Amino acid sequence: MKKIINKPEDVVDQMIDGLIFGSEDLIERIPGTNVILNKQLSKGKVALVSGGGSGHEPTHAGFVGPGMLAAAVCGQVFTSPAPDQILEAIKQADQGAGVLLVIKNYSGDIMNFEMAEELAAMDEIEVDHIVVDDDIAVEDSTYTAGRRGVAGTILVHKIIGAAAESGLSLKELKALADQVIPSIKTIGVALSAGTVPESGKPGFELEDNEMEYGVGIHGEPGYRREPIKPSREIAEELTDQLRKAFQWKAGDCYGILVNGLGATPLMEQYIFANDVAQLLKSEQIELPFRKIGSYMTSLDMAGLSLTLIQLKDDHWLDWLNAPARTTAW
Amino acid sequence: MKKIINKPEDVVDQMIDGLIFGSEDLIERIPGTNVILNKQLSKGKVALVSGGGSGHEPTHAGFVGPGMLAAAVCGQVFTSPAPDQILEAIKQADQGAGVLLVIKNYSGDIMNFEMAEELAAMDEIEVDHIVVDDDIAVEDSTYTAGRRGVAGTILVHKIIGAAAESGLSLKELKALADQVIPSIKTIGVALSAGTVPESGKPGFELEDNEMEYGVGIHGEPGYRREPIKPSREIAEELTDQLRKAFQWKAGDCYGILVNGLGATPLMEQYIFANDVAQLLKSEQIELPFRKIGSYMTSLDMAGLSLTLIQLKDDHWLDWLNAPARTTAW
Amino acid sequence: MLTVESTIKWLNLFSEKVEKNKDYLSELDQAIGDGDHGANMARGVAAMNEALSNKSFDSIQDVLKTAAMALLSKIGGASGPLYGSALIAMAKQAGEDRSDLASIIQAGSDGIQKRGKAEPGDKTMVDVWVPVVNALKNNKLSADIIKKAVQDTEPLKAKKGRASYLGDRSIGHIDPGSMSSGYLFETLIEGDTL
Amino acid sequence: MLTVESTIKWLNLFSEKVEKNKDYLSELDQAIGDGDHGANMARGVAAMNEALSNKSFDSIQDVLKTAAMALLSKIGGASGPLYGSALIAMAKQAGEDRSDLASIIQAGSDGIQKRGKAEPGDKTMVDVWVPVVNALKNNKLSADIIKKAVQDTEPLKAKKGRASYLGDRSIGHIDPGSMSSGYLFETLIEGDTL
Ligand SMILES: Nc1ncnc2c1ncn2[C@@H]1O[C@H](COP(=O)(O)OP(=O)(O)O)[C@@H](O)[C@H]1O
Ligand SMILES: Nc1ncnc2c1ncn2[C@@H]1O[C@H](COP(=O)(O)OP(=O)(O)O)[C@@H](O)[C@H]1O
Ligand SMILES: [Mg+2]
Ligand SMILES: [Mg+2]
Ligand SMILES: [Mg+2]
Ligand SMILES: [Mg+2]
Repeated sequence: MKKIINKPEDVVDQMIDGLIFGSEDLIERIPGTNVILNKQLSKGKVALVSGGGSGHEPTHAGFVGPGMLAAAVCGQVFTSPAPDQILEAIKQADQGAGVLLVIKNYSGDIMNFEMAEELAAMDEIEVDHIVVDDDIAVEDSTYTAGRRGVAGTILVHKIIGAAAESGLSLKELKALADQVIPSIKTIGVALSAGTVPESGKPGFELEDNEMEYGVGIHGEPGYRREPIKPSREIAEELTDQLRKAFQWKAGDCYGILVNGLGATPLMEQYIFANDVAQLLKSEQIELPFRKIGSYMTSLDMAGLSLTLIQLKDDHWLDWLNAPARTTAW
Repeated sequence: MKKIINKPEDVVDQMIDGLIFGSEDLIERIPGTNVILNKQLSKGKVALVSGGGSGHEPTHAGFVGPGMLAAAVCGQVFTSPAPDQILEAIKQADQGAGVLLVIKNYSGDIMNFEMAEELAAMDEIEVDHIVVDDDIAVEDSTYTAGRRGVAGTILVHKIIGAAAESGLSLKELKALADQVIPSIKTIGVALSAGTVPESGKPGFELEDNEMEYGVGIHGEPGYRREPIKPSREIAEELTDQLRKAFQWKAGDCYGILVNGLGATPLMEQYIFANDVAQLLKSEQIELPFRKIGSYMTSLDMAGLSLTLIQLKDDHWLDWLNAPARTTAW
Repeated sequence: MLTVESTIKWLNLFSEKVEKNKDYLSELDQAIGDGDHGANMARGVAAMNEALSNKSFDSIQDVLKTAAMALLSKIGGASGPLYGSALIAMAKQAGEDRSDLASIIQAGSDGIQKRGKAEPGDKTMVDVWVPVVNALKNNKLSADIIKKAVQDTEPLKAKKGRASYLGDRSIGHIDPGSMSSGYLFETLIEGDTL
Repeated sequence: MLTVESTIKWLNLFSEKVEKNKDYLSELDQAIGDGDHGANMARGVAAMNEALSNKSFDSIQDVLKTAAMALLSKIGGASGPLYGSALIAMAKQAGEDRSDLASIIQAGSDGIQKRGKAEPGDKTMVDVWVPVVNALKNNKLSADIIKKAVQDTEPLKAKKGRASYLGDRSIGHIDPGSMSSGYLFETLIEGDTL
């Protein structure tokens, strides 16, 4: 493992301090916690709180700020934060209109956030939660943990964050999320695994010429390994999966997010985006919202993911385009 | 080489299309060229044009837009663009107040941009140029090519771009740059080399536990190789070099840029930034401007660079903080 | 019998065992999860030990609640709320009926199932807690029964937790949370708390 | 003697040689530069060949200017403007004094020095152009002289171009731009243009 870090057990703590150092005008750390708080909370509006294991930077802390998250809770690397930290975030984020928790669909996150929600209810703070499960690489099933939450989460932060800023109530936001979340689907490909600092070894091994479709953002296994293909063919595979999942037709309107997984530079992300753009153009899909960059990473994993959101309502596009002052949007 | 690309000879062309696809509201490609043009040029104001070899994304094209560059010229990977492309950028960027070329100090770039400048002069366009040479890893000498231009270039884009937007003349901008550029110094460290797609091999080899101080953004050799150290010690080494170069004293006022070189994720950049912040705090250096992210990369090189700019004039800070609408700032 | 002292002793022994076997727990988790179960549990029991040594207690409930809060706030991940919920439920039960170990462990098991919604056979720690409760009720908990319960998770296909993403590939590996729960009950025996 | 035909033939032979040796040129550049000199030159001569075959010419000046513009716009990097400047200067000179090869090459050499500010001994292509000009003036240019000039760059320490970043480590390698310039003059001889 070659990383610019100090002690592996200190990475989250020191990373948070570095992030705050870079964005002191926007965010602060709640002392004694791993919670990042928006410095300009909107009085009387619903506060959005998210979080999860670290290692996905800039997610989630990079999206704290006016127009997106009120607070983000940073767990250890790839490990959900504990309820007491989440409770602290809820308490400090609440501006009297209640708190909405944005949870990525992992058993650990769900349980920790739900416990925090129960604790907050005892403190008479109005709290509800939404669960993002956009990764279509895993078969959906009520008998299992279901689909994982991945890069699409940042679109949820943006849309629900802007809607909250516009004054929607907790109930309205929850209803909105129930529409938005099923409209977001993501599928990724990995060229190499990320390395958790405390483990020191890559999460999985790929041969020098191999890639794996459908790998999760914690290195969860994907659906197929094969020799690396040209960008155009990777774009075809991922687009095929999304077409199957969405069943789109010519003229449909989508937003697109091409997301780098950590070690893949912008050059490759742009080339891949260009290939996807051509494929979707040939199918006459409208793409009025587009975003390219490393937003939901998996430490130093090489690879990228493709997210589409079907824009079923004009408001969604407005909210995606609404101003937000955060470190990373 | 494992990269998400198509044919190596097409990477620049396709990357440009992908970039434009993602930012069609801001920028366009001059047809038949590798020039990216700001869609909202400011009439009557000096136009800033930069460029160089590709592989440093988001530099330079990501900084085209109101408040920064009027145009960027993309050469082949690590290869300066040719004069005809630069000339085209100059012609289309000029809004009647002349064009200022921002050149990184490499023989190839200097010669190509100077030839374009000569050609533009024949077309009676007022053109001048400034040369950024912020990399203190290389001994400065008038008998050699001198210091290389690296990450500090984006601070030049920002300050001079904002100053141009505020209405300064070509002469005034050139005089400003003569003050600003010597106030910017950068030093980097590499953990692994980037791979030029057409060559297919990493630009240099480092052992599994090695790093190299002072490597250039094209993999130019640095000043020392040693076993990888903790972030804190790397921060000490780079800060020592900058202290020697600046000879600062307590109370001095600087802007800071921690820059990832391509494959190093934000987590490590934040941890390193935190270490540098503590060191500079202990020396009572004021840091009113701070930026952390992968802005001047070297393909998929792992490592980072540290840039400081001494803020000798309050205007500089205002210009750094002035609004800019670009893909990457 | 559970007393304040024996409960603390039990939890201390559990901590030691987790600390000693943390690499093995992570190894098990590397195979079918994300490889952090050992680190998570070690972080948790270290905090628990500290909390238990910094205070004096006058009830089992008090001990269990203190342990619960430490585990809950320091393990994180999936096992944090599960062990936390188990010990909170056990503390509640101990307040009502402090002498009956079987009903206390039963409460813990119920707490885990309520939190995690896993059924026996889903290849989770539930597959250790449930047989242990049954054995306790019949007064025949033994190291062998615990070992067997842990071992029996090997052929199962995971339906809950991270391992469930693997589908059939989760078959053939011991469930890490079952192993750490196994340690909890082994130390119950080793500490003569039965 | 330079005629329209012999000049085109010369440049075609040069293209072939560059294309055939492009990997070697890049290898030389990998050692002390950035490894792209072969790719740069190959891109340039391909464009030059195309430009030369798409047009008919009625003067040497015309040929050289067309070649110059192709090289200038397609090589890029450091060698693009250098070869471009050389051929532009040669075209100008050919307009004035088209028969004297020595004065034409001299103009090219001056063009390179004006553009790149390198002196003989700086370990650049200048170290081939200057001795070639001298030999031409004395009417004794030979393959050996060219070979020697290229080879003589090996022990030099680079003062200009990318190799200069290496300092002493640039010693012991042939300069890639000198090698490609060597090809230019070798093909001058091979094409019987002298
Ligand atoms: N829903 C659940 N119900 C019961 N136990 C579970 C559940 N989900 C996970 N577990 C247990 O948690 C263990 C994994 O814990 P750990 O590795 O610490 O957390 P994470 O999976 O978040 O990394 C599994 O081996 C399993 O025994
Ligand atoms: N200032 C200069 N004057 C003359 N020749 C130069 C100069 N700088 C570089 N060169 C020549 O250019 C060659 C390198 O060309 P090339 O690799 O194509 O460009 P780059 O260095 O931009 O990658 C060197 O080997 C050297 O001969
Ligand atoms: Mg985990
Ligand atoms: Mg080059
Ligand atoms: Mg785990
Ligand atoms: Mg070169």
